[in-house]
Amino acid sequence: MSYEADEMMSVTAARALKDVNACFVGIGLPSTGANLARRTHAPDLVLVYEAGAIGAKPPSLPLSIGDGMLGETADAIVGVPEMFNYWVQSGRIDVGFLGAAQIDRYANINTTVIGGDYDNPKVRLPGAGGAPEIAASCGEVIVIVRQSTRAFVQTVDFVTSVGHGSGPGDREKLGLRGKGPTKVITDLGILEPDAETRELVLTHVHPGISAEQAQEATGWDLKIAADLKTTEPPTEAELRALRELVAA
Amino acid sequence: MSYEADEMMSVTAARALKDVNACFVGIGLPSTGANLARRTHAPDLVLVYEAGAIGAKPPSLPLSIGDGMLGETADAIVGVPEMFNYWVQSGRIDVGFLGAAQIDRYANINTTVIGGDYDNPKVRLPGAGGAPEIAASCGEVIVIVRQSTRAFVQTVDFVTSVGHGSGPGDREKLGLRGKGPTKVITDLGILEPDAETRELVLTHVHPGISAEQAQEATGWDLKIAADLKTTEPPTEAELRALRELVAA
Amino acid sequence: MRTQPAEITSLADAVKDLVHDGDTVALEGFTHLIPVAAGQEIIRQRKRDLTLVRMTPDIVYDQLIGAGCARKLIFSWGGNPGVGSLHRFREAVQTHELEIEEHSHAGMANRYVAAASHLPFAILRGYNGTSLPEHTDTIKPITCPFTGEQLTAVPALDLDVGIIHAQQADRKGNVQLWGQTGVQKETVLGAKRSLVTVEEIVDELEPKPNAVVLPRWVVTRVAHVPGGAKPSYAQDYYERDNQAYKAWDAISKDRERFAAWMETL
Amino acid sequence: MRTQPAEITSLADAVKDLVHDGDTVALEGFTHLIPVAAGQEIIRQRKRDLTLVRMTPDIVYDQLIGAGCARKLIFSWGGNPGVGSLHRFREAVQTHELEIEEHSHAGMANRYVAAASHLPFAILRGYNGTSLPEHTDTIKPITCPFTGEQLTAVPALDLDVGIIHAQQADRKGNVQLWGQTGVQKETVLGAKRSLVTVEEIVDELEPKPNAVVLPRWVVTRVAHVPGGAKPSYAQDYYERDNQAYKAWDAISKDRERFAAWMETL
Repeated sequence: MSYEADEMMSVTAARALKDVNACFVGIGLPSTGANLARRTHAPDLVLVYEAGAIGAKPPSLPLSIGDGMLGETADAIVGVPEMFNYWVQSGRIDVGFLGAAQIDRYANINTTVIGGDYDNPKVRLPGAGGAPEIAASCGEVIVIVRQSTRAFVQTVDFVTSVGHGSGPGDREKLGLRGKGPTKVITDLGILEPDAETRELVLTHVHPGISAEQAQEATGWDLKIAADLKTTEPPTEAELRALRELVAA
Repeated sequence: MSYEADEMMSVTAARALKDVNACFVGIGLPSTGANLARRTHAPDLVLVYEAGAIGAKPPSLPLSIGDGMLGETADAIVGVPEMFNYWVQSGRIDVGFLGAAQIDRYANINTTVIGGDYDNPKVRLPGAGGAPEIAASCGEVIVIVRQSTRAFVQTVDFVTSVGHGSGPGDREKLGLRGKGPTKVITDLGILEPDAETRELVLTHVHPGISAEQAQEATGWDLKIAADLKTTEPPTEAELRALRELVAA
Repeated sequence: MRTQPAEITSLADAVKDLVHDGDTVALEGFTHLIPVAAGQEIIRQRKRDLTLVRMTPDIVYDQLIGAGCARKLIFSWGGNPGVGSLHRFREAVQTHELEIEEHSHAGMANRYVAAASHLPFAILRGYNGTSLPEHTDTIKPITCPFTGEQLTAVPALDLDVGIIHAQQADRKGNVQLWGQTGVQKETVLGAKRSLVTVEEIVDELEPKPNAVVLPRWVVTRVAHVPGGAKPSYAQDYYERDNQAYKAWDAISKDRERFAAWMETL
Repeated sequence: MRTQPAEITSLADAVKDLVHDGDTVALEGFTHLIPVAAGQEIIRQRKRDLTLVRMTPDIVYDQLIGAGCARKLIFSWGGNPGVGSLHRFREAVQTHELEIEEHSHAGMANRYVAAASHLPFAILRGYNGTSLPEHTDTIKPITCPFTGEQLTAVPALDLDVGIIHAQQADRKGNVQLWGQTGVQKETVLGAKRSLVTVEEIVDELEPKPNAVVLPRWVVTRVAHVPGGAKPSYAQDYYERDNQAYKAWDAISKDRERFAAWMETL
């Protein structure tokens, strides 16, 4: 069965939710990946949406994080202050998904301003939302972002959400309690932080993608894992479930 | 119609709730007084009980502040942290009722320990409960306490809830935002703080009580208002409503 | 302070009486129950120099900004949810027509909590390591007096007016909203004056799961505005009109189309 | 941390597995839904050296203290509500058998909130001018970094075990309680391990007004204990047995009667 790059990303995101209890989901690819996991290998996965739904079981992909179907199918609904204080900050959520406009080699994320400076940006982006605290407090973070030299930059123009700071020990020094980004899933492959240096290393390429392609799409000298693997292509069952979900 | 001293106190408490929107109620005489006010001159009075009921309309006197009838008849139920943070501390409640084991001339209140010292008290009392914050933040405080030299003391053994501190300006200095005690209702009469000195002054005696009796029941040199008044005895309507309430 | 029960008036009267030029005004609703009609009434009444507050400024804030009502925006995520950018907001920031004070959601939520609690500030684990504290004065470090840990303090929002949309009020002005209720309670309790627009005025509020009830004496005005949250959701009344969100992108992108849209308001 | 869903076990097994000598244990329920049966199981299992936490220690805490389970009590109001004193508590304090750490309700409530939020402390307007800070180390001043105002800080409660009683759980261990729900959510979310005793185990939890829902993955154990809050209330199950509260006064007052009562447990 043939498939699109976005489908490979969604399937990879879904597969990353093995042995996970609760994950914090935004709209877009993270929501698709998390809902796909619930419909395939992780029927008990607890989806948490920042507008207040805990344990949402949406019958189709929600249009926004406050979609009625999330609240109506949730185990519990809480207010937004409680969501951030009792549920995110407390470290109760195993995995948080984040997107990025820019990301650097330590998986620090920018979703605030691009170019110029903060007061005179070339492009003003939406800003932080819940990302800084998700990045700080969730058990681990999975970043989903299309790989390009525009997005994968030497230095982010603004640190909206902290990844691994400037290397080993930084998260601990900053008092950030979660593990930070453990996977960056792109349309080309998967990057994971090196256990020692915390720098992102290409550990997987998707079928048909070469390590060189990934390097070319990266604004720094991308390290390649010695045992670089090729991602398993989406199975028929995965693709069928994904397409049903998207069409619903 | 003849009546008991407690009935005079309850009726006096009820009458004090003129033009009041919301009052914070404990169990005992304050609850009786506030519920009597609701059944007589103040049908829209909002009763707030610390276990979470806002706008309770109990059909009879509740046995405890968490009585089911309070929640079941309330306009809203909130959790205890929200009650203290959003409703009491915010100064939204016009009147708070407090009792006292000891009270001094500045209406400072002790409900913690009597005699000896804190570590070796002669009598260990229940303690603060919600009283310190009620005393600090409600628009004003009405104290209900039977008058005796044991209760009306020169100096309280422990300041559980601040009245007027040691005189003018003290509440402001301490950052206490409510007016503090504006009335002390006893079985003998009513004491009110002097506008200048903040010291309690006997402003009313109940029918049949003399100023001397009140002075004798007070552990300091009790000041008497120049225009000392006699409380209106309970009307038949008040007594009937009160007795119906207590019997319900 | 002897509080008064809410008055039920028209939306136009409520906005006229409660919102003054120069005020700090929050219109809240976290993708659900957004008080769109109230925001558009503010535009119609040509209020100026407002400090607008909202965690997720979306299309009605883009409209308020484009219409020139705002001097400043206090926010944590400014976008067209599920669609993309807010072009009026983006342009106003890039041309310095709009001052901004930028936070994260957790920071903003706690600023509302502090306001509702009448505390001057709130604490959270947040912002450490991000660039936000360099650019936002209202983020400061604070040390735990027991453990010595360094946390972050944010000040209470100082709201003149809090505006929300709810499903129901009763004839006395008691309000009930349900479903995902965001920071709406804090918006009303944290503001000096408040306005609640409602889908329906009923004889009696029937208790509901996941409901927030605001007794009439904490609400200043109630206005009956059916459809007042469109094109966003009002649970049990209507769904989100996703087409309207998508259509806004083109209108907002083009100054002339935006001006023409303003004429239709 | 990969969390596990709640296990449903007997009360005896749950107490045996979760409560260890020396633990800090909160049993909460603000006059409604008091986990009395769980407290009495702790007595039966002769747990020792506990730091007991509760805003309103009442008769089950008097029993725990009288039975010698507690080394220390952290509390804000210790009495027999509507009746008078707790004589075992009173005697233990007066004879120094029990260490106390004393707060106000607002302070305790905020200490629970800090625990549930995994913050080291909470702030409030409170205690200023009272004698409490002279005797309680866990009350400290803190200055607002924005306004300079002096407020009060209290540390998070550091709970090993949080125990509550609820009306219902489903067969998976999701819990629902309703009516006046006090600080029960914070007690569970603020503790390392938690136990919820329930009136009833149902196939499906039906959403209710004023309900707190605790998903099974934040609860360690659920035990089916009908009547587990008696003699206190469980809304929609039973009323308070006021006679039992009154009768306790005489039992508690007299050491021998108390010892005889212990035998019946």
